[in-house]
Amino acid sequence: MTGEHTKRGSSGINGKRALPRRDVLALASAGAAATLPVFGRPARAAEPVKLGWVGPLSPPGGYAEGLLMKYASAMAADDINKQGGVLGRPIEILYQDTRGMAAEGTAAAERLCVQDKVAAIFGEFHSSVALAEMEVVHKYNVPFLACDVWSQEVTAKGYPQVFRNSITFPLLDVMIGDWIVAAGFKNAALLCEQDDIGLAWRKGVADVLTAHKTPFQLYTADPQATDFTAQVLRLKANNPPFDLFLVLYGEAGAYPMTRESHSLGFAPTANTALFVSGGEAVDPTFWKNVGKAGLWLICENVGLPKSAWNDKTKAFVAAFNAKYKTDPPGSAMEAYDAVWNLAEAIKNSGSTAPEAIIHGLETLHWVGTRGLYTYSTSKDPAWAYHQYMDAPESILQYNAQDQSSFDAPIVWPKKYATVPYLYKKPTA
Amino acid sequence: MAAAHQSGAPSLSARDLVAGYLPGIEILHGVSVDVLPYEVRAVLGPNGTGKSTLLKVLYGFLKPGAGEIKSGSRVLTGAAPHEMGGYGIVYLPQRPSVFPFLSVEVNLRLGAWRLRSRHGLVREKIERAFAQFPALYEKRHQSAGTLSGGQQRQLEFARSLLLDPNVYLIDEPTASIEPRIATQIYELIQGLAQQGKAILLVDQNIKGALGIADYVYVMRTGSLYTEGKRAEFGEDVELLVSQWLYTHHAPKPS
Amino acid sequence: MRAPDILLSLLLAGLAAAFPFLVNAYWLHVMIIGMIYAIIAASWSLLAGFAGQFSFGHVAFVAIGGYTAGILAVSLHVPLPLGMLAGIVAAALIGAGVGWTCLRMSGPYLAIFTMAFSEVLRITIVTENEITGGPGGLNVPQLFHAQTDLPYYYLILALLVVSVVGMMLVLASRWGLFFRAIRENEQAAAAAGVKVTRFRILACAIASGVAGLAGGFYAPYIGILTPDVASQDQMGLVVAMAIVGGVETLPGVVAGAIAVEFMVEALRSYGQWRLVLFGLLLLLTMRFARNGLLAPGWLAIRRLAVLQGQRLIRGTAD
Amino acid sequence: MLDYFLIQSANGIVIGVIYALIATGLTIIFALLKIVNFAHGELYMMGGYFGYYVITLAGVPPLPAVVAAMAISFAFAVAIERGLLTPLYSPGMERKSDYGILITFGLAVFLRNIAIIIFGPFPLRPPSFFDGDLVLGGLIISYDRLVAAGGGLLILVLLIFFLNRTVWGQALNAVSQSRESASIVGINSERMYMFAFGLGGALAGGAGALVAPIYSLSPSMGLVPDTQAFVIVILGGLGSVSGSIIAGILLGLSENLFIAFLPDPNRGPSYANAFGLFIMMLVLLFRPTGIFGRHHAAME
Repeated sequence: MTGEHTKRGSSGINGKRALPRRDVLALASAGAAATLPVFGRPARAAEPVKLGWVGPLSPPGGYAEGLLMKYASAMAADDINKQGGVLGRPIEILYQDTRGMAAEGTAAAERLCVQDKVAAIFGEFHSSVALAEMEVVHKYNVPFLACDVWSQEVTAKGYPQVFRNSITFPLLDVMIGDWIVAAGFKNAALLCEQDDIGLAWRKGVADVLTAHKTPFQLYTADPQATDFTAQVLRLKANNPPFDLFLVLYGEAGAYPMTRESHSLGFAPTANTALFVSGGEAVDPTFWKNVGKAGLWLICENVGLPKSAWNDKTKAFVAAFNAKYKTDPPGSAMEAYDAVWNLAEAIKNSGSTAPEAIIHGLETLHWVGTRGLYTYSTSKDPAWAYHQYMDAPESILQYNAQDQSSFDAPIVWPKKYATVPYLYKKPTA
Repeated sequence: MAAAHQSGAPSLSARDLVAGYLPGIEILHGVSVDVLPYEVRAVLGPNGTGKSTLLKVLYGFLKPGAGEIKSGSRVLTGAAPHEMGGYGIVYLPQRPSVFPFLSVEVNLRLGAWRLRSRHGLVREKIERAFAQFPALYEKRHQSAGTLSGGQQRQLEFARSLLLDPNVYLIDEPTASIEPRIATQIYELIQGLAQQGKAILLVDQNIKGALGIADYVYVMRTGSLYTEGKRAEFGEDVELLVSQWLYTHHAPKPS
Repeated sequence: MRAPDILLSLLLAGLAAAFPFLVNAYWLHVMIIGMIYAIIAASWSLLAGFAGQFSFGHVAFVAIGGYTAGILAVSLHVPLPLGMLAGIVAAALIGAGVGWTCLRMSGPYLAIFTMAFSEVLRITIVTENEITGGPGGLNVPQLFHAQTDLPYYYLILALLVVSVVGMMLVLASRWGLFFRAIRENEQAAAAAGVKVTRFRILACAIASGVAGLAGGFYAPYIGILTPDVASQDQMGLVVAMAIVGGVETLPGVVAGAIAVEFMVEALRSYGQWRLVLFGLLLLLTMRFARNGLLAPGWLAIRRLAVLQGQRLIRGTAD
Repeated sequence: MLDYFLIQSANGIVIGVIYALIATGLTIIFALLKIVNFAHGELYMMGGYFGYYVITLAGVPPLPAVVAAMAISFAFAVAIERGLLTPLYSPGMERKSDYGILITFGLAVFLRNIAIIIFGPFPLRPPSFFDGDLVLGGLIISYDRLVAAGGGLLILVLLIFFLNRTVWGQALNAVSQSRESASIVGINSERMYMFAFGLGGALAGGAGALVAPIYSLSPSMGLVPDTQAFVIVILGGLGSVSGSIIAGILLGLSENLFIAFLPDPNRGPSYANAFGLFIMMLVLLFRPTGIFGRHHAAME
C-alpha cells in the first residue's frame, strides 16, 4: 500500500519537464511511432474515465470467451455513455490481450496502470494470469474487478484492490457436489484439461466428492487434445461402471469430446450422465458442434436463470442477441456488469481515485443483469473477501436439441429449479 | 582459330566469358570457345583453373558477368539450365547426374521429360536406348544408385541420346572409373562425334582426352593459355601439355 | 576497439544507466523483459549462429533455470541467489547432456530433436503439478523487497553486460575459432585436430547455462512461473529477435531482442490484431531484409560516427 | 480384454491415417524445398475452413467439398510459396534452413491469429459426411471417422501411385534427389518446388477438411497436428513418403494404446503427446536421420 507513492512518485520525478524526451525515446525504441498513445496531455473538459480490460484474445488463451467478454464490455460502455457517462465524463475501455499467459498479463497490467493510467482494470478469464496481474495492480494501487476467474486464490490473497464478480470454485464445487449427492450418483469420472482452470476445478470437485464419500476417478488431458476416443473407451470399459461423467474442457476439446462420448455410447446414456463444466455448453456454437449429442447434457450456468431475470437482464440479452446474433453466456453478463459496477462505484464516491473506487465497490448495492451486487468485506473464509457472494449459479439439463440455454430446465439449486426432478435419465 | 572454322559453323560459341561464384571473385577472366559438329574439343589445364566453371557457365548454371554465348544466331546468355536441352545442348557433370533412388527405366523416362505428353514416342525411344545399351536393359528395374560408375555413365549417355542433342558438354567422364571402362567411354564419345555431335570435353585425364580430341584448349588460371588443332601439337603432345601445366596430374608415360 | 566504438559504447552505457529516469515504470518493465530476452537470444545466437547448432528447444533451458531456482526457493527455502546459481549449473549440465545426445545430428533433425526435448519438458512441467505448480504456475518469491523495479533493472543490466561480454570473449578466443570451424565443416575441423565432440558439447553447455541465468532472473521478477516459458511460441520469438538483430553479432542480437520486445508491446493497442501484425512484420522482415534490420543500421550509425569524428579531428587540426 | 485391445487398435489406426496424411505433405515439402514447414498445422486448419465454407456458402455436399478444399488449399499454398519462399532458390542465399524455419514460423503466427478474426473464435462444424455409427459388436466407429480414414487412405494410395507411376511424380522425386540433375534433363526445379508446396498444402488441407466433422474447426487446431507431424516425419525419415505413412499409422496406434493401457489413468492422456516425442527422440539417438531416412541434411 505504501508502494503506490514510491511508484507514482518515481514516474512523477520525470514530470512534465522530461516529457518530450521521454516521448521521443519511447517512440524511437518502439519503432512504431504511430501506434503509441501520446501521454501527458493536459486534461480536457470531458476527458474520458479510462478503464482497462484484460483477457485472452488469442491462443493459447481462451480467446473465444475473451471475445464475448470484450463484446459485452463494449456494450456496457456504450450504454453508460448514452446515459451521459459517469461524473459527466464518458467511459473509455482499453482492451489488452493477455493470450492466457502470466507474463503477458503482467505486461498488460503494467501498461494499463502506468502508461494508460486507467482508473480501474476488469476482466480476465485465466486464474493464473489474474494472479500475475494482481501483483501489478497491488503495486500501483489500481482497483481490479476480476470477472471469469474461479480460483479462490484471487480473492483469498486479501489484496484490497482486488474484487471478483464471478463465482469461485468453493461456491461452484459445493453446488456441483451437493447436486451429485442429491441426484444419487454413485461413481463419477472427472476429466479435465491440464491447465490452471481444469486443475483447480478438478481439485475442488474432488474435495467435495471426497467429503461426501462419493467414489470418483480423476483424469487429465492436454488442453490442445481433440481426439478422445481412447480415453472414452477406457472410461466406458471401467469396472464398476461410471454413472456420471464430468468434463471440463475448452470449446475446441469439449465439443469433439461430447460427440465422441455420445457416439461411443458412453454418455449421455441411460447408464451415464454427462456434465460439461466451464461454460462451453452455453456458448453460441454449442449445438452446431455437438448436434444430437448435446441432448440430456448437463452443465452449470453462471448467469441469472431466466426465471429470475430482471429488466436489465432482459434488455441486455435482447440487445446482445440483436448485435451478435447469439445468446450471451454468463461470462458476458459478468463483463457487462463489471463495467457498470465500476461506473456505479465511481459515481457513488464521486471520484476516480483508487480509494474512492475501492470504497465505492465495498459499499455497492446495485442491481445488474446478474442480480443484486454487493461485495463482501469479511475475510472468513479468506476467499470471501471482496467476493460477490450471491453470484448466481445453477445447473441445467437440456431436454431438447437446439434448445437455448435460457429455456433449458434448471435442475439445481432448488431456489431456481424449474422442474421437479434433479436429473432426467436419457430415454433410449 | 581460323583453322577451327574450316569444318563448319560452330554449334555453340562463347565469347569473352567472365564469371565467378561470389561477388568480387572472378574465376573466368574472358574465355572464348567454339564447339563444332564432328569434333571433340578438349579443355585441359590444372585443377582449379576454371574448366568446370566454364561448362557451368555455358550450360546456364552460372550467369556470366560479361560475354556472350550463342548457338547459331540464337543468344543463350542468361538462359536457365533446364532450357538448354531445348537448344540441343547436353551437360554431363563430373559426378554422374543419374537419380540414384529411381530405377534405370525411370531415369530414362525422365530423360524424355520434354516429350512427356507423347507416351508412345517416349516408349519407342526408351526401347531403342535399351537396344543400344543391353546392359542397362538387364538392370532396368534396379535403382540407378546401385549401378557401377561406368554403368551410370552409360545410363547418362543413353538418357541424353533420347532427345538427339547436337552439343555435349562433358566434365571428366572417367573420374574414378577403372581404366578398361574408361577406354570404352572415350570410344563412346568419339562415336558421338563421328555421328556429327559437337563435343566440348573438360578432362584431367590428359592422355584419354588427347586420344580422341580434334582440337585442344589449354587453360591456366581462368584464361586460355593456348589452343590449336590436335595435329598441330605433334606426337609428344602429352609431354608438352604436362610441361605447360606444371602439375603432378600429368600422366606418367606408360 | 577503435575510438568511435569506445565513444559509442560509453554513450550507450550512459544511456542504459539513465534509462529508468527517462521513461515511466511501464517502459522500464518492458525494457527489463527485453533484456531478459536479450540474454536468451544472445545465448541462442552463440549456439546457432556461431557454433552452427540450430536448436529449436533453447527456451527449455530458460525453464530449467527458472524452475530450479523457483522450486528450490518454494519447496526447500533455498535463498534465491543460490537457487539461481543452481539453475545455471543445472541448465548447463542438462545442456551438455543434450549436446552430447545430439552429437550426430544436424540441420532439421537437430532442430526437431531439441524442439521435442523442450516439448517433453514442458509437458512434464504441466503434468507434474504437485512439484512444479503445473499450468497454474509456480509462485516464486521476490528477489528485492523494493517498491520499484529499479534494483531489477540494474541487476539485469549487469547480468546482460556480463553474460554478453563473457560470450564475446569466448567467441574471440580460440574456442570461438573452433566453434566456427565446426560450423563450417565438421569433418574438416576434426581433420585439422579440433576436438569436435568436446567443443560441440561445450557450446551447448555455455549457451544453456546463460539461458538458465535468464530463467533464474525471470522467475522472481515476474513472480509466477508457468510452463509457457518453454513453449514453441516463445522459442519462435527468441529466434525472431536474434534474426532481426543479425545472428552474427551478439550486440546486434541484444538490440534486436530489445527492439522486438518494444515492438510487440507497442503493438498492444491493436488488441486482436497484435499477433497478426507481429506475424506480418516477421514475414516482411525475413522476406525483404534477410540480414536483419539492426546490424546494417548499426553499421550505418557507426560509419556516421566515424565520419563525424574525422570531421571533428580535421576541424581541430585546422 | 482382447476386444478392448482390438477396438482401441482400430481407432488408433483411423487416427493414424489422418496423421499420415498431414505428415506426408510435410515430408514432400521437405524433400523438395529442404525446409521444415512450421506452418503446416495452419495449412491443415485453413483446409478445414475452406471445406466448411464451400459447404455452407456454395452448398456443395460434404464429400466433394473435401476435393474442393484440397484444390483451394493447393492454390493457397502456391500463393504462399510464390510470395514468401522464392528467395530460397536464389543461388546467393545463405542459411536457407534458418530462413525456412523463420518464414514459416511467422506465417503460422499470422495465419493462426488472423483466422480468429476471419473465422471467429468459436469452433465450427460442417455437416457429417454420413450420420450415425458403425456398430460391430463392441466396436463403435462413427461413419465420419470411417469416411475420414477411408478418404485419407484413398488419398494416400493415389499419392503413392502419382509419385511412383506418373512422370510428374517421378519428376518430383528426381528434383528431391538432385536439383542439378533435374535441370540437366530439362525439369524446371523451381516449378517443381511450387508444385510440391502446393501438393503439401493440398494434403494438409484435405486432412483438415476430412477431420472437420469429427474434431470441429478452431483457429488453434493446427497446434497439435504440427507437433505430431514433426514426430512422424522424423520417425519416417524426412523426405520419405512411405516412411511417413507407416510412421503415422504406428504413432496413431501406439498413442491410442498408450492412453488405453497406461497404469496411471490420470496422467496418461496428459503425457500422450510427450510419448510420441519421446519415442522420436529415442529413434534419433540411434538413427540420426530417422528410420527410413535418406540423407537430406541441407538444401543444395
